[in-house]
This record gives sequence, structure tokens and C-alpha cells, in this order.
Amino acid sequence: MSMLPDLLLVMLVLGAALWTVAARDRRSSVIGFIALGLLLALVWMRLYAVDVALTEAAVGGGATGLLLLRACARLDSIDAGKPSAGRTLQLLIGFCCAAMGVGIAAAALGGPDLPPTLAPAVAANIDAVGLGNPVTVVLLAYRAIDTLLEKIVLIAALVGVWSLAPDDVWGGPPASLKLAKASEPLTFLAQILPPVGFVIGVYLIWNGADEPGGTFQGGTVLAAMWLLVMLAGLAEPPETRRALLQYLVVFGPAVFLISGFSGFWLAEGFLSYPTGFAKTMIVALEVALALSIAVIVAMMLAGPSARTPR
Amino acid sequence: MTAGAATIDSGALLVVSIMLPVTGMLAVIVSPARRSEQVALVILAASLLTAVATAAEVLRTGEPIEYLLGNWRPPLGVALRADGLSVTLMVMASIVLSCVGLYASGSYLAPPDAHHSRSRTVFWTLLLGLSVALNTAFLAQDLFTLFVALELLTFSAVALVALDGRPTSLEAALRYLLLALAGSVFYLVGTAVLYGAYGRLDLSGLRQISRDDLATTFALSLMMTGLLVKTALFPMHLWLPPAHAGAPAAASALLSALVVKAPFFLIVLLWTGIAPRPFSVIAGQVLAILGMASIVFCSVMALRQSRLKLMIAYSTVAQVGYLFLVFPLTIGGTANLAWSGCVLQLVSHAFAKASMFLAAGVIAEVMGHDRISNLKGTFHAVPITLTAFALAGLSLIGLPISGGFSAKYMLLTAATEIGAWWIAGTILVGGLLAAGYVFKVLGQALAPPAEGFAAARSIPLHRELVVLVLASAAIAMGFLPLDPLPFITIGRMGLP
Amino acid sequence: MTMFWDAMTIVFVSTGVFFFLAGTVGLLRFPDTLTRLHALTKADTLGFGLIAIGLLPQSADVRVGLKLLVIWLILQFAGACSGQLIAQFEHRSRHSS
Amino acid sequence: MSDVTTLYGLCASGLIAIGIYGFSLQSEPLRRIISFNLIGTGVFLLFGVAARRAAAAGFLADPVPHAMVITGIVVAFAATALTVALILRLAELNTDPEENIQPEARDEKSA
Repeated sequence: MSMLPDLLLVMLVLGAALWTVAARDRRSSVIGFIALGLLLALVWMRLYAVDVALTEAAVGGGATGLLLLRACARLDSIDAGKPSAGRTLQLLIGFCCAAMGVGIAAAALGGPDLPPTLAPAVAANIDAVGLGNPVTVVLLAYRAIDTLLEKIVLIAALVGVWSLAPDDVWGGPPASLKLAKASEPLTFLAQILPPVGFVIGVYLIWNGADEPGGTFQGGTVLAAMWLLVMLAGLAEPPETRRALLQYLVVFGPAVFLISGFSGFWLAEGFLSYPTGFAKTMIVALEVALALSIAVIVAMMLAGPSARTPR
Repeated sequence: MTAGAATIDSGALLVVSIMLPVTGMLAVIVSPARRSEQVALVILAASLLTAVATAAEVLRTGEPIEYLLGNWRPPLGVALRADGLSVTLMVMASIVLSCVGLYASGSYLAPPDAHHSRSRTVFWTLLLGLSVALNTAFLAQDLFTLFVALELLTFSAVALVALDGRPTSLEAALRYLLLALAGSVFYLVGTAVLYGAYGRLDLSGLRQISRDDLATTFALSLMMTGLLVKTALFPMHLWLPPAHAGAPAAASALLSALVVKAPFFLIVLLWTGIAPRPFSVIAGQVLAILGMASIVFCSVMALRQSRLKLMIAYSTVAQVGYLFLVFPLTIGGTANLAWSGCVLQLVSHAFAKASMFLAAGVIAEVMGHDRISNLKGTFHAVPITLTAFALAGLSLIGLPISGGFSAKYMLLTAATEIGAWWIAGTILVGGLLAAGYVFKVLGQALAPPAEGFAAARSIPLHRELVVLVLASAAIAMGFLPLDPLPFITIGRMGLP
Repeated sequence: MTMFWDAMTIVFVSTGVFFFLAGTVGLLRFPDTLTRLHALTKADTLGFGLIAIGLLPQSADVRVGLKLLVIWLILQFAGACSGQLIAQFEHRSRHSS
Repeated sequence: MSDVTTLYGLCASGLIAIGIYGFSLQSEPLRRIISFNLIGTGVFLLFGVAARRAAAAGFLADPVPHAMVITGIVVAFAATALTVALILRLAELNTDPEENIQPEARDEKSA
């Protein structure tokens, strides 16, 4: 009986996934995917992963959804879908995929009765850092290198997106995000919501030290507010060659690098924090990173330059 | 959590080798386009020095260098570790990156007076991105950190493939990106399963506790499949030739020489470090069979190409196939010799192939096209480049004296000693086919120019010299003694 | 005293859930976009307000209660604006076709 | 409680299987990148299940896989953004082949 809600949730998730794959046109598929993102946020809550649930809602349902919806809108005016494979091939591949799923389930769910875990190790070392949210400690202390490299991945992808601009508009602003049918309610929302959203974003970042939340969740909320303003046409995307924009993109990672290297002199080596200052440094780092993330995510959604720089 | 002062000093080298190009990337983004080249070249030179210093340190002490990031011990933290093999690859990668950087300096990417700086900023940023990704892949000791490095490698490489912005290049880049992402996701499934089974992802820990059970075998098979897609082994090579065809020569050189090698290195890590015994034997056989199929099939494909760049691209798939022959050869007493052959093949192919792609770039510029049937007079126009092409070709074929010869000789000896005649036969057939496609080009290019031939444009000398330097490096590897290389076994886990 | 608050929570939240249910049935049963929208927005606004009121007595301290109120306010905004947007889109596409 | 974890493990495997099916059968790049994201969420869920199985050791969940999933979600977003940008640029070029040759013409159009 106690499993009933979970069972229902799993059915919904799998249903949304099937819909996403099987939907006839791509817009329905995208909508299925966004719904899936929201359902998954619930799943993550059930798995006691509030930080991941926030990230999934912000990115899976939010940022990725917006990205895909905009792509649909622009593709619809260009080309129609293509025919899919024959029935025999479908059956064959379907069978292989099912076998694969069974294999993964067997491999992932078998194993020892008392599964190995790093949870005790995290708990034992958390006092040395002084933060209350273990996920933030993993992200910014134990596995800080992953987080640093992840920012570099984001920057590389952003440069990749920018690189798709035609030569003659390089450095110019991306295409306007303003919706053709932008209307009063949207404008109203874009005027009212950003201050609130800004506070929520900052709250998520600040709170991330001790409770669920953190840089990426907060940064994405900030990006969403900026995007909302641009969607309503109250602001235009900036020129990608603007120095301020470029400095904002590298600001977070640069601060991360400097704090990492300062560990050589102030603490016990690269990416380690001086005793007693870990929390202060991590919160400062999170603020810097969130700022860069907000700019990078928003610019990725805005796409490559499309108009000649002035 | 205590580390001696001495280890911190040499360990800083590992940190610097990853963080130097990171700093460079950030600097290129904020610096004006005309400065981006200088920034990148300075960083590349400094990276080369760091790599050489690291190698010297490992050679001097005969011990691997380890560094705990943030001073957190694995499995909680992530360690960097430089052993003989990884510093060899690091030095190789920095040499190739520096040479390609020099080749692309000046007016290669855009005319000096060009108002638009797109290709310059993008190229230099992502060149440094590749450097970060490669050094991380060679040093990081954690399966998840390696995943992030692989993604960085993919994104940088894809954008370089798409650099010229033509539809065919974009299509090739899109296909490459989708397949590479599929590869990553397979790798990540395996990582998740391993975490569920062992509760840790650090290589040294996994090596000690890996069991021979369903989860481990399944996870490793998935991860290796994903990596095979990224390294473009037959039959998962289909993305590679089109990706090379449209990319600028400098990007193709990096893609063939370095980008496909990092996933191979990861396969070696998994195979030697984590794979339990009965599984590793079977996996080794399967990998070698795919390698052999690559050698034969893609050499034939290379022979049939009419465009120079496509020919070289197919040759890459074939030459990467040789690397996979090593796995069954390490079971017997010839393991050291086989590994030496494999590493030598990896390094000399990197130099030779980078040189060949850069040469193809020069040839295409001079002739205005890259159709093999119409290359008469190339030698007349660019003798230095063509000499380099010929030298690189020698190494690919495996003619003495060259790195390719030593490598294939070692693999051949190892194969015959344990009676693996099928591997020995493939090595010989591959050499013959390689001779076929290299001489097909040389025969055309050495012929005297037709009446009224004029070079489409002149090439700055430094670019031709870079091509020659790379080819000479491939040849120079042939002067190493034909014995197992002691250097690469320093600190290698899982090697005999 | 706690029993009174608990009873209040139960009453308000169940009523709220009932309105949600009614709204969803309306979404499924009504024939066109505008009527569906009508069912959904009305019922959800009411249902959500009731649930928020019902949860207030359960909040551990004033901060949690305030957060609940803020969430309620934001949802009011979002619901009102998106309802307007959908209606406007529907209106325009009807007139253009 | 472990039954619930098993249930989500099956859900994760199902997501991966559905995603791979879509990825291998669809021809439209946009649909394929959506399928890629499905596989991705399935894999992340697998990490989540591994984390939740730590409950046996008396913890709510293991935060290390959670951190990895957050990093993974970010990387998957970057991948999707790059792919979508490539798809859109390609579609743009295919509808308007002259665009690359005559930049002036486009400027007039957009102005």
C-alpha cells in the first residue's frame, strides 16, 4: 500500500518517456519531455535528493525545455519531419533495447545486501569544511575538480554555440528572443517577477551552503529571470563581443582558479581551503560561480550572434 | 591526509599541467582577438615545458607522481597520478598541440587584415580546451572526473570540426556530436552501475576490490563500447571520415593524432586496472578482432579514396586498429614488448598523422584542391612538405627506420612468439595496404608538373617546417632500441 | 489545541484537493480551450489557496509560514498570467483563421 | 523501503531502454537529442538509486552520487545546447543556401 504513490509516479514517468519517443510531431515530444522533467523532480524528492530535484526542475524541465521549445518554433517554419524506420527494424531494435534495460536493471539492482556507500565518509569529514549541506561539500570541496571542469565544459560549449555564427555577424547580438505574440500579461510578468526571482535565486545560492540549493539551481533561476525579460522584449540580448559579458562569463571560473591556487599557500594544496575559512570561501565562490552560470545559461539559450555588431 | 613536502612540489606540476590551459582559455575569451594567438602560443609553450618537467621528474625518481586534490584522499576526493605511460602521452600531446599551434599561427585562420575574428577566437579557445581535456584524461584517477574530461574533449573537437561553417562540415559535426554523446552516455551507465556495486569510482580502489560478477562485467562492457565509439574503431568509425573531410587541416590533425587516442587510453585504464580476469581475456580478444577488422577494412577504404584528406582519415581508423592488437598479446611473457609496441605506435602515429594532415592542408592550399589523381607537380611546388609527407608515410607503412617500424616490429615479435599468427598476418597485410595508399599519393605528387602549372598560393616557410618537424619526430622514434621501453612501465598499475 | 489546528488542516486541504480534482475533470471533459482554461484556472486558484491556508497551521515557525505565503503569491501571478497568455493565443488564432 | 528503491531502479532502466530505442530509430536530430536526454535522466536516476541504497547504512542518502548527478545534468544541458545550435544553424543554411555567399543580402532582409 505504501508503495502505491511510487508505483503511480513510476508509471507516469515511463508513460511520459514513451510519449516523448512515440509522439508524432516534435512539439508534442518536447512537451512530453518537459512534463517528464517535472515528474522526475518528484522522483528525486522520493529518493531524498532535494538538491537534484531542484536542479532537475530548473534544468530538465526549465532550461532544456525552453531550449527545445524555441528550437521547435524555429524548425517548424523550416522543415517537416522525416519518415521513420520499417516495422521489422523497429521490433528488432525494440527487443534489443528491452534486453538492455533488463540487463541494466539486473546489474544495478543485484549485488551486496549492504550496498557500499561513501555516505559515512562524507559525514565523518564534513566538520572539517563546516557546511551543513553535504551535496555542496562534495561539489565544492571533495570533488571540486569536477565542478571546476564542469564550468570549463560549459564555457567550451558556449564558445561552440557562438562559433556557429556567420563570420560577418561575429560579435554581434544573438537573434532577438522577443516572442512575436508578446502581449500585456507577459510584459506584466516580466516586470513583476524578476525582482522576486532574483531574491529566490540569491536565496537558493546562499542557502545552498547549509540546506538544499546551490550555485547551479540559483544561477539557473537568475538566468530564467533575464530570459523572461528578453522574451517579453523589455531587453535585447547583448552583443557577444561586449567586454562586460565576456568578463562575467569567465568571472566565476577565474575566482575558482584563484581560490584553488591560493590553497598552495594558505592551506594544504590546490583546491583545499584554509581551516576556519572554508565556509566563507565556499559561499563567496558560489556567488561568483552562480553569476557566471546565469550569464552562460542565458547566452546558450539565446544562441549564436545573428545580427551585425554596431 | 598528510603528504610530504617533496610530493607536494612535484605534484604541483600535475595541477599546473591541467590548470595552465584552463587559465589560457579564460584569458583568450577576454583578450582581444588579435592577442588570442599570442596568449595561446605562450600557454602551449608553457604546457610543453610543464609536461617535459613532469616526465623528467618521473624518469629521475623512477616513481609515479601522485597528487590529492584539496588534500582529500580517494574515494572521497580525486587524485591525479602521473606514471610513465601518462607522462609519455602528455609530452606527446603537448608537442602535437604546440606544433599545430605554430602551424595555425599567422594568417592561417583568417587573413591578417580580416575584420572578423570568429575563427581565431574559437580555434584558440578550443585548442586550449583540448589541452585541458587531454591532460585531465591522462592524469585523473576517478571514473567520473574522466567522464567530464571526455565531454570537454568532445565539445571542443566538435566545434573545431564545424569551424568553417559550411553545411557539409556542420552535418559531419552534428553526426560526430550525436555519436560521441551516445558513447558518453554508455560510459556513464557503466559508471553508475560500478558506483552501485562498489560505492567508489577511484581507479586505485576499484582495482583492488573489483570482482568477477555480472555488474562489473556488464558495466565494463558498456563503458568500453562507449569509448570505442569515441575512438572510432570499426564498425563504429563512420563518423570519423566525414568529420575530417570538412574540418580545417589543423583541426583534423588534432582529431586524428590526439582526440581519438584519449578514449583508447581510458580503455587501457579499464582493461588493465579494473577488468577482472576471465572477462579481460575475452574482452581483449574481441577488441583485437575489431582492431584487425579496422586495419584491413579501413586500409582498403583508404586505398579507394579519391580525396587526400579522406584517405588520411581512413588511414587513421586503420592505424588506431593496431593499438587494439596489444590486448591478447599481453597474456604471455611478451607483455612488456607488446605494450612498448602499442605505446610506440600510439606516439609515432600521433606525430606522423598530425604531420600528414598538416601536409595535406598545405597541399590543398597550393594545388587548390585535394584530389589524389591530380597532384602532379606538388613536389615541385612544396618540396619540404612533400618530404615530410613521405617520411610520415614511411612511419605509417612501418618501413625502417621509423617509429612505425619499431612499433609494428615489436607487436609482430610479440605475436609470433605466442603463436598468434592471425595477428602477425594482419600486421603484415596492413603494412602492405598502407604502402599502397601512401605510394599512390607519392607517385602522383613526385611527378613533374604539367604545362603551365602554377601554385595557387605560396606557403609561409614556418608552416612547412612544422610539418617536417612532426614527421621527423615520427622517424626519430625509430632510433629507440627495439627492446621493451622501461620508461612506460614506471608506476603503471596492472602492467606486469 | 493541536487537534483543532489539525482538524482545520484536514478540512481545508481536502476541500482544496476536491477543487483540484474538479478542475482536472473539467480539463478532461470540457470541449474547447477556453472552457477548459476556465475550469482549470478557477478551480486551481481556489484549490491552491485552500491548501496553502490548510498548511499554514502546520508550519514549524513564522519563516516557513511566510515562505508558504510567498509561494502562494507567486503561483497566483504565474497562474493568472499564463491563463491570460493561453486565452490570448487562442483568441488570436481563432480570429486569424 | 528497499522495495521502493528497486522500483525506481526499474524505472531508471526503463527510461534508458526507451531512450536508446528512440535514439537509434529516430532520424530527426532534434528527436534524437531528446532521446539522448531520456537516456541521460535514466542514468542519473541510476545514480540516485545507488545513493538511496545507502539507506541500509543508516543514512538518508549518499550525497556523492547526488553531486555527480548535478554535474551530469549540467553537462547534458551543455550538450543539448550545442546540438540544438548546430541543428538550427544547419536548418538555416539548408533553407537559404546563398546566405553564406551573400552576407549583404541577409543584412538587408533582417533590417
